[in-house]
Amino acid sequence: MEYFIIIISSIFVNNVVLSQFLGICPFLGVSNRVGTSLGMGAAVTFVMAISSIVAYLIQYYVLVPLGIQYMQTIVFILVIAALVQMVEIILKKVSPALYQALGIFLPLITTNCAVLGIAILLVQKEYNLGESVVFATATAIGFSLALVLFAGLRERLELEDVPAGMKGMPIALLTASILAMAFMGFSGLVR
Amino acid sequence: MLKGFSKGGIHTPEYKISKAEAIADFPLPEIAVVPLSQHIGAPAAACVKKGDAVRVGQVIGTAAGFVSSNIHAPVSGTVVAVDATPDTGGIRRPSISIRAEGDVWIDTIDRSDRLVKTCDLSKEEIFKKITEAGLVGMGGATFPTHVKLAVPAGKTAEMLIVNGVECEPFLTADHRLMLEKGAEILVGVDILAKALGTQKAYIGIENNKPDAIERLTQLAVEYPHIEIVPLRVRYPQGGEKQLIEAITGREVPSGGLPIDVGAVVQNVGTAFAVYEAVQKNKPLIERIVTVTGRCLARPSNLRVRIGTPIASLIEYCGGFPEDAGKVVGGGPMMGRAIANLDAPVTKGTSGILLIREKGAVRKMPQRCIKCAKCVSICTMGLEPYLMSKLAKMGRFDELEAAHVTDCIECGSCSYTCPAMLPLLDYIRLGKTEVAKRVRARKTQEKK
Amino acid sequence: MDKKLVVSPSPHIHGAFSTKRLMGDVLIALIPAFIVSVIVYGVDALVVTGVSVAACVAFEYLIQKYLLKGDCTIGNYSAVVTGVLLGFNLPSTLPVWMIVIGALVAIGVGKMSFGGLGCNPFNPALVGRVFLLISFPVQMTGFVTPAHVDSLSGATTTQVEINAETATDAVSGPTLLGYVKEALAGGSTTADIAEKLSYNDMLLGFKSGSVGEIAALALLLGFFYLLCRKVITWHTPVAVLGSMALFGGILWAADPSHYMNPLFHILTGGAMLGAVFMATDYVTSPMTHKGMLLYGAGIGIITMLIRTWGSYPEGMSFAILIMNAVVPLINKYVKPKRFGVVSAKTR
Amino acid sequence: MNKLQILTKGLIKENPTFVLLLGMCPTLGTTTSAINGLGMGVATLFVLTCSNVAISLIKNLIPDKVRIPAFIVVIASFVTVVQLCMEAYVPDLYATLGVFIPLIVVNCIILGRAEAFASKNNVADSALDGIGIGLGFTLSLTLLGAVREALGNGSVFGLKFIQGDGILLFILAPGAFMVLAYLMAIFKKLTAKTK
Amino acid sequence: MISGVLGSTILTLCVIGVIAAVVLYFVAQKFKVHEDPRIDAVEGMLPGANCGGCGYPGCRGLADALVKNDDISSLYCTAGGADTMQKIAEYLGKAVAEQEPMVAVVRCSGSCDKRPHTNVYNGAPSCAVEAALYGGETGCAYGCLGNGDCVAACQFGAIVVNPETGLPEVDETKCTACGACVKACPRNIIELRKKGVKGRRIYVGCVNRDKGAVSRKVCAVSCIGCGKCVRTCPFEAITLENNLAYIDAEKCRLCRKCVAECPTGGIREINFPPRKTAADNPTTQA
Amino acid sequence: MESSLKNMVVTLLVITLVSASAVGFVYKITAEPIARAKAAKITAAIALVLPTFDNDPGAAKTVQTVDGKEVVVYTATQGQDTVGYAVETFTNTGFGGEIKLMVGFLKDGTINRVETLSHNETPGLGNKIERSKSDFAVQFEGKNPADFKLAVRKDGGDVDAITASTISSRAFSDAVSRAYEVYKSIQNSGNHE
Ligand SMILES: Cc1cc2nc3c(=O)[nH]c(=O)nc-3n(C[C@H](O)[C@H](O)[C@H](O)COP(=O)(O)O)c2cc1C
Ligand SMILES: Cc1cc2nc3c(=O)[nH]c(=O)nc-3n(C[C@H](O)[C@H](O)[C@H](O)COP(=O)(O)O)c2cc1C
Ligand SMILES: Cc1cc2nc3c(=O)[nH]c(=O)nc-3n(C[C@H](O)[C@H](O)[C@H](O)COP(=O)(O)O)c2cc1C
Ligand SMILES: Cc1cc2nc3c(=O)[nH]c(=O)nc-3n(C[C@H](O)[C@H](O)[C@H](O)CO)c2cc1C
Ligand code: SF4
Ligand code: SF4
Ligand code: SF4
Ligand code: SF4
Ligand code: FES
Repeated sequence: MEYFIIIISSIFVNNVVLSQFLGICPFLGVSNRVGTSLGMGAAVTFVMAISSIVAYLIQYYVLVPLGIQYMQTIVFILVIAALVQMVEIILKKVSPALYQALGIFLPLITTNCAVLGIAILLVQKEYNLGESVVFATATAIGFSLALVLFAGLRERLELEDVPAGMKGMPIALLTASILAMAFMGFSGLVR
Repeated sequence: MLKGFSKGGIHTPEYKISKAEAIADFPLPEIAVVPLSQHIGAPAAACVKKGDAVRVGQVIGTAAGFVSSNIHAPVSGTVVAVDATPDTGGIRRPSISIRAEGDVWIDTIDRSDRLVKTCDLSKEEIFKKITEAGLVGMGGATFPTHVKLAVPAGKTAEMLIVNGVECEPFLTADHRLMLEKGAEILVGVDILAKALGTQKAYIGIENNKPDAIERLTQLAVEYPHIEIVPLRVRYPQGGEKQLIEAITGREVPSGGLPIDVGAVVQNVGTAFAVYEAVQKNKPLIERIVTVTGRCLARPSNLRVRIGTPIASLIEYCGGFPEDAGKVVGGGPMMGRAIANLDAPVTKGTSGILLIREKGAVRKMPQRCIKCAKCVSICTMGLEPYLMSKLAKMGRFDELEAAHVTDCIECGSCSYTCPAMLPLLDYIRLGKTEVAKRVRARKTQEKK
Repeated sequence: MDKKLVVSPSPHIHGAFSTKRLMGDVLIALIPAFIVSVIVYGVDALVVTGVSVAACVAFEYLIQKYLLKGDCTIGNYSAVVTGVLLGFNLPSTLPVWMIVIGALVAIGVGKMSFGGLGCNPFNPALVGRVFLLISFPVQMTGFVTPAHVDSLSGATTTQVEINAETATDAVSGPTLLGYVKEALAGGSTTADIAEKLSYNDMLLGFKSGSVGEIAALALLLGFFYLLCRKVITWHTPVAVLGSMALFGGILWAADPSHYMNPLFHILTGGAMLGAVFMATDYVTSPMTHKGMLLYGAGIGIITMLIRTWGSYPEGMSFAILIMNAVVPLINKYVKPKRFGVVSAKTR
Repeated sequence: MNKLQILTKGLIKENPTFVLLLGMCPTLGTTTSAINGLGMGVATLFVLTCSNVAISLIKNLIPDKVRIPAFIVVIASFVTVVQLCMEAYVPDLYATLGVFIPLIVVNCIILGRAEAFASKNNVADSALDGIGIGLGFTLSLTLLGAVREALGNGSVFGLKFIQGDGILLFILAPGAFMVLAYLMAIFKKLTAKTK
Repeated sequence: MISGVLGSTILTLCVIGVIAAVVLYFVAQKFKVHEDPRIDAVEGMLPGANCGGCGYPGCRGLADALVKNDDISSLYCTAGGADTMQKIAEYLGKAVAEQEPMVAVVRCSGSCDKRPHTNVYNGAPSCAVEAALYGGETGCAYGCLGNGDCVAACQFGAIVVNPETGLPEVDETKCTACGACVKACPRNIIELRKKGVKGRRIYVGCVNRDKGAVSRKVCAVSCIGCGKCVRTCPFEAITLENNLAYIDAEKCRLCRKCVAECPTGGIREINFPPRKTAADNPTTQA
Repeated sequence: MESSLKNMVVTLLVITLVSASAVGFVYKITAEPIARAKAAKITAAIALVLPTFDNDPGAAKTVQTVDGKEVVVYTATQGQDTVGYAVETFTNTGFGGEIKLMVGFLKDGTINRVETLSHNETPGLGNKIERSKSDFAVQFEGKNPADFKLAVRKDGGDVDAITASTISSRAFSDAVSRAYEVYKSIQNSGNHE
């Protein structure tokens, strides 16, 4: 049940993008096509799941015993950066098409604040290892969900006569705004 | 429950105002302008020259290839020109102009009204006669009939389906023909079936022509293998894929031909022409044309020689009305608008429709409101709103993925659209472009 | 001949549908509900709806003319429909300036920013309403039941007792849904609540709620009108109400003392209004019947989730907006059945 | 490009918020009021400038494969230093911006500028770039914060100008997106005109 | 010796740093993909309009080809022009072809007053749709339809339809000769021609291939195929085929003799100074 | 620079070394001011919720564990007299999760004042529990939980909830009553001693 609540909460109620404001840049940047956003979602999910484990281990087996929690940011980000770069190198080899599509946003997963944010949050929320992984994965799924919905909407808007002034980012942001409004309906589902 | 095709379709007002008008003979034109391309496929090659004297029924253009068709002189007289004349759209096409002098026919043609039922010819002989007579589909597409009869190797024609649907509003030519020449049509159907080597033939007729259904049913008692199938009234029942599905329940596969489900579809007019060609040796030199329109003084069904100027037909039926704004060759759903009334009647001219000024101009298109009406009426299960937009934006890869090539151009989508969008205009454009790309790709692959 | 013929590709005739006619039909279908709301709320209903319509039309006109610089579009009545539906979704006591803000958001943000009629992925009226709901939660959830409703509806009325029980100032009370939610959270059982409910009143509209959502029967009447006029198909409304009933039914069967019965759910809140008039908005709903069923089911389920466990008492508006966001994906992946595909496979 | 251009391009031509679309998370997340926006902007400005300088100093010494980890450690160190200092000496400001300070690390602007500018240019230019972009960022954030605060709370920089509550939505998540959307549209329109 | 918190801080970070470096090194070794970094560089130099004028799908396609092919003289970015190509060639150390600047010209002069309308087109406002349907609103089945497909195709905003003449006009300062409009025109009216010395060029402003008697009737400025220009041209630059004259830009020396000779005024001269005797010359400046 | 193993390792090693030293150094310097700042914050909050005192309550604290979390009680004295107790209490039932309050009790258990330390409630709704945002918290002042029922009226208590924010109001009351429980237990144990 605990897991269930974490899942619902992080996918719908506290959606990273729409209510936590994390990972907005890739959300806006890699959401032109549904296909690409699925790929990005998968990549982020993978990175988040792994980095949550690593973060958890480092936090509780290195930082806390040594009493250097203040190094959290630096250590986490270093590990995540290395991890992402690894994923990037591997992906480039294994699926050049996906690599091409995700383009510059793969390195940006590093700087996707969602990844670091989630690592920090899971420590803040005092989750255990299992919860941390579930939390990170569910959050990433929430990210992917928002991303894919948003990509669908943007694909549709491409076919519409959006006024010139609103074309591109403004209309994307406005769509995100209404999406965020809609997602507020989930508030309170779980606390 | 009456049979009918299963998905989509629309119900248009019928306006069959000329259905009670018996077929009348239209007088000979002074000059008959006979285009060399009245069919799908390669234009025929002229085999007469200026100054030649010709007789009715004489070959003046020979088929240039298998998918092509012979052209015969519709009037007797002197060839006054072999050059390009503007067609209904104002584009100049090669044609032969003959000044009519008397009405002298070639001798082989049997001009009597006597019904000749028996036909002892072999398949090959029938095929030869039909080819020589220059028969093309009279249902609108003018596809050379003999091509359809040449069933490709590996396929068998299980049945012949004769299209007496005439689902287009206004048109009554097929209806009148079935009433007046029912017996001949049945003979024609019988011959066609024989040519195809099939035992079974269906004649599909929409339920808004009860008299025709009754007449043919009576006559067909003599022909146990010919079945008359009354159909629920719904456009585009006359589309061959829809008709096959309505009658047999089989769906012609996407991208396939009727023969893929064992069917060959011919129009009733074609069946009649087959009768005349085979039993009477009469080539395709005239056809029934419905001249109609709510602003026209005397809507009529006329038997017209090929090459007769369209303007003279209108003149005959009461003159060009003051308030007419648009003239359409064919029915209002699929017909072509005519820009040049001096253009001649051709083998494919099933009707001349005059539309009043008020209805002639389309309403201002607005934006698509995604009402989904076009999607639900599209009998091919396509998404017209999307295809139209993609075509307009030139996104042809997506358009191909949307199966634009399946569109039968029935026009139901444009008809229905509450936003008055010219959906089919763009879809047709996209379809042509996609087909072009597909062909280019295929030749590329072959290389 | 000097007359210039008109030439165009086929087809050369057009059917009877037009945007204007469809929107007009929706307005006609809304009349019964409007009459009930005027009976129940009197002038307030007139004011709320009137202001909303006037503001929507005015904003569309102004934005189209001065910002988008396009042809005037108010003639297609879609802004009127948005106005009426926005008004119908507001409490009768809402201050006029808030209604105007709602209309501005509905038309300006929800519709015209995307390009106007046909381009907006989200239901404009609901964008307006949800905006107001989030921004002014107090005013948007304070409902008033006029005193004469008590006299209109017979002895054991729904609202009279509820009002008597909760209202501090005799007129303002919660909606039925809000009341039930609070009561259940506060430990009451459904049996206690059921005593105070009258399904007749729910059908006829003698209960408090947004202006236009109160009378289930009147809304149903509109539904049948729209069906007959072929404006909408049955798929979306039936899927919405059906999935709500199913979801509610399962909960109810599992624990009847804690969950209200399904009938209660489809008769209260904006269920009927939403299912018939708002989920069916062409622009923001799927293009295929299969898609509509999916979309409707999604709305029903999310509505019930929010109603049962969320912090808002009513989930219809959110559910529709959320599913609006899914519509492009539905349209992308749920395609109509193409002619000639099955036979190609089976052969 | 002359020095002045490097300094000023961040304000309009390469405005990180409206043109480069970088650092969106703090942009949206911290701008519930003008003062928050300003604070975040200044903190970012500081880190950005320092990291630009540091990175342009060491740019030639770093093998390509560890470029990003190396950069990010540098950036993270600055952030932590800032964080510790704020916590120690300006605890009030730290309380309001707390959560977002660590996130400066992953603010794409900083890594973005490190990659796009500092790793290719000399120290002086990099510093100017950092200041310019940082200023642009600060300005946009303050503007965004001010608009949201005005609409959502009826005040600007804490100065109330209407009675009662504002339009709540504008200080919540959807309001952030919405205000940015329209500001961006206006920005686009204005810059298009000046071009 | 440093100890305590500071010590463990340094130790931890260093260890992680070294691990990261080692892991990255081996992963990078194992999954090595070679991609020429010059492709990115060249792509960066290209204008990024992705107009397809080069014949490749997008700028990256051309960049790829430029890097891979040894002989790049056949590759050219019209949008970027000679400057860009020169820059890229320098970067790659290869030689580029000198390509003369080109510009799109509209070969139809049948403005509304020269070419009476015989019917009213009421279909979708698209030249392609109209052309597929019929001959057009005038008697000329070759001429410009005026719905502006070319305008829509140009991503540089270099073509606009002049509402007075109903004909498109090219803004030669904006045109990059990408050829998008040429492809878009269903009637093949637009042609890319050499911009010419001082932007001067001469071409036949008509594509009607009907016999003179016919074309003359439908349009006052049509080419009637009389052949006077062919005979006049001292450089044999003009050929006549299918009742239509064509001026070969390679051979034309801009002497303007043919312009004066044409009985219908169908030959256009662009960017020439006004003639002294030009009282009744119908040529207009595009 | 070339990405050889040696280069990579050395670079990262050097960078991490320098960074770690620098950060560690700053940490050392700031450790004390940070602790001071934190303490000052608590003291300030205590000062707000209690009448004047002259001891350092930060030093006179008792820790109790309630519901798995620590609740700290600071005792303030003026001279020899106990002036009151400041209880740093919490609740997890807020709309946004945890709410932390500092509740000041006078010796007789009367609530002197309540300050909000941290919360995550919705701006415009739940954040009205802050004193600066609305008078909600004021209603507790001078009330003695012995005869003032710490529950919102909807639940049969005496607290007037913030309109449309029953949940936050409930949570706030919950936290205060938790503080009161702790206060009572301290009081009792104190009395026994
Ligand atoms: C390229 C091509 C090949 C065709 N081959 C055959 C064929 O082998 N057998 C046949 O019965 N019909 C054939 N048809 C005819 C079509 O099935 C169809 O009857 C014709 O296009 C007219 O149909 P419509 O009037 O419904 O448009 C062919 C048509 C085309 C365009
Ligand atoms: C939408 C549509 C409607 C059609 N309606 C008719 C019709 O009413 N009657 C008819 O004979 N052919 C109609 N056709 C043509 C038929 O598909 C088919 O080509 C014809 O019956 C074949 O016979 P034919 O080759 O003898 O003309 C229609 C075609 C389409 C695409
Ligand atoms: C986005 C959102 C934020 C909310 N924030 C709070 C909050 O911080 N505190 C609170 O008590 N209620 C909050 N609510 C309202 C509650 O969910 C709930 O509707 C309300 O407490 C019902 O109680 P009432 O009887 O006071 O209206 C919020 C609702 C929404 C949708
Ligand atoms: C059946 C039907 C339902 C509609 N429902 C709504 C609605 O819920 N909200 C709204 O703003 N407009 C509605 N409209 C009007 C119109 O479609 C809407 O304003 C468009 O979304 C604007 O682009 C409706 C129209 C029709 C025909
Ligand atoms: S898309 Fe084609 S087949 Fe479908 S309705 Fe339109 S014209 Fe008919
Ligand atoms: S019928 Fe017209 S308005 Fe309706 S979905 Fe199709 S294109 Fe759009
Ligand atoms: S005018 Fe034609 S060639 Fe010139 S830029 Fe535009 S589309 Fe390209
Ligand atoms: S030049 Fe060609 S594309 Fe351009 S308007 Fe004329 S016909 Fe259309
Ligand atoms: S700041 Fe760019 S992803 Fe968060």
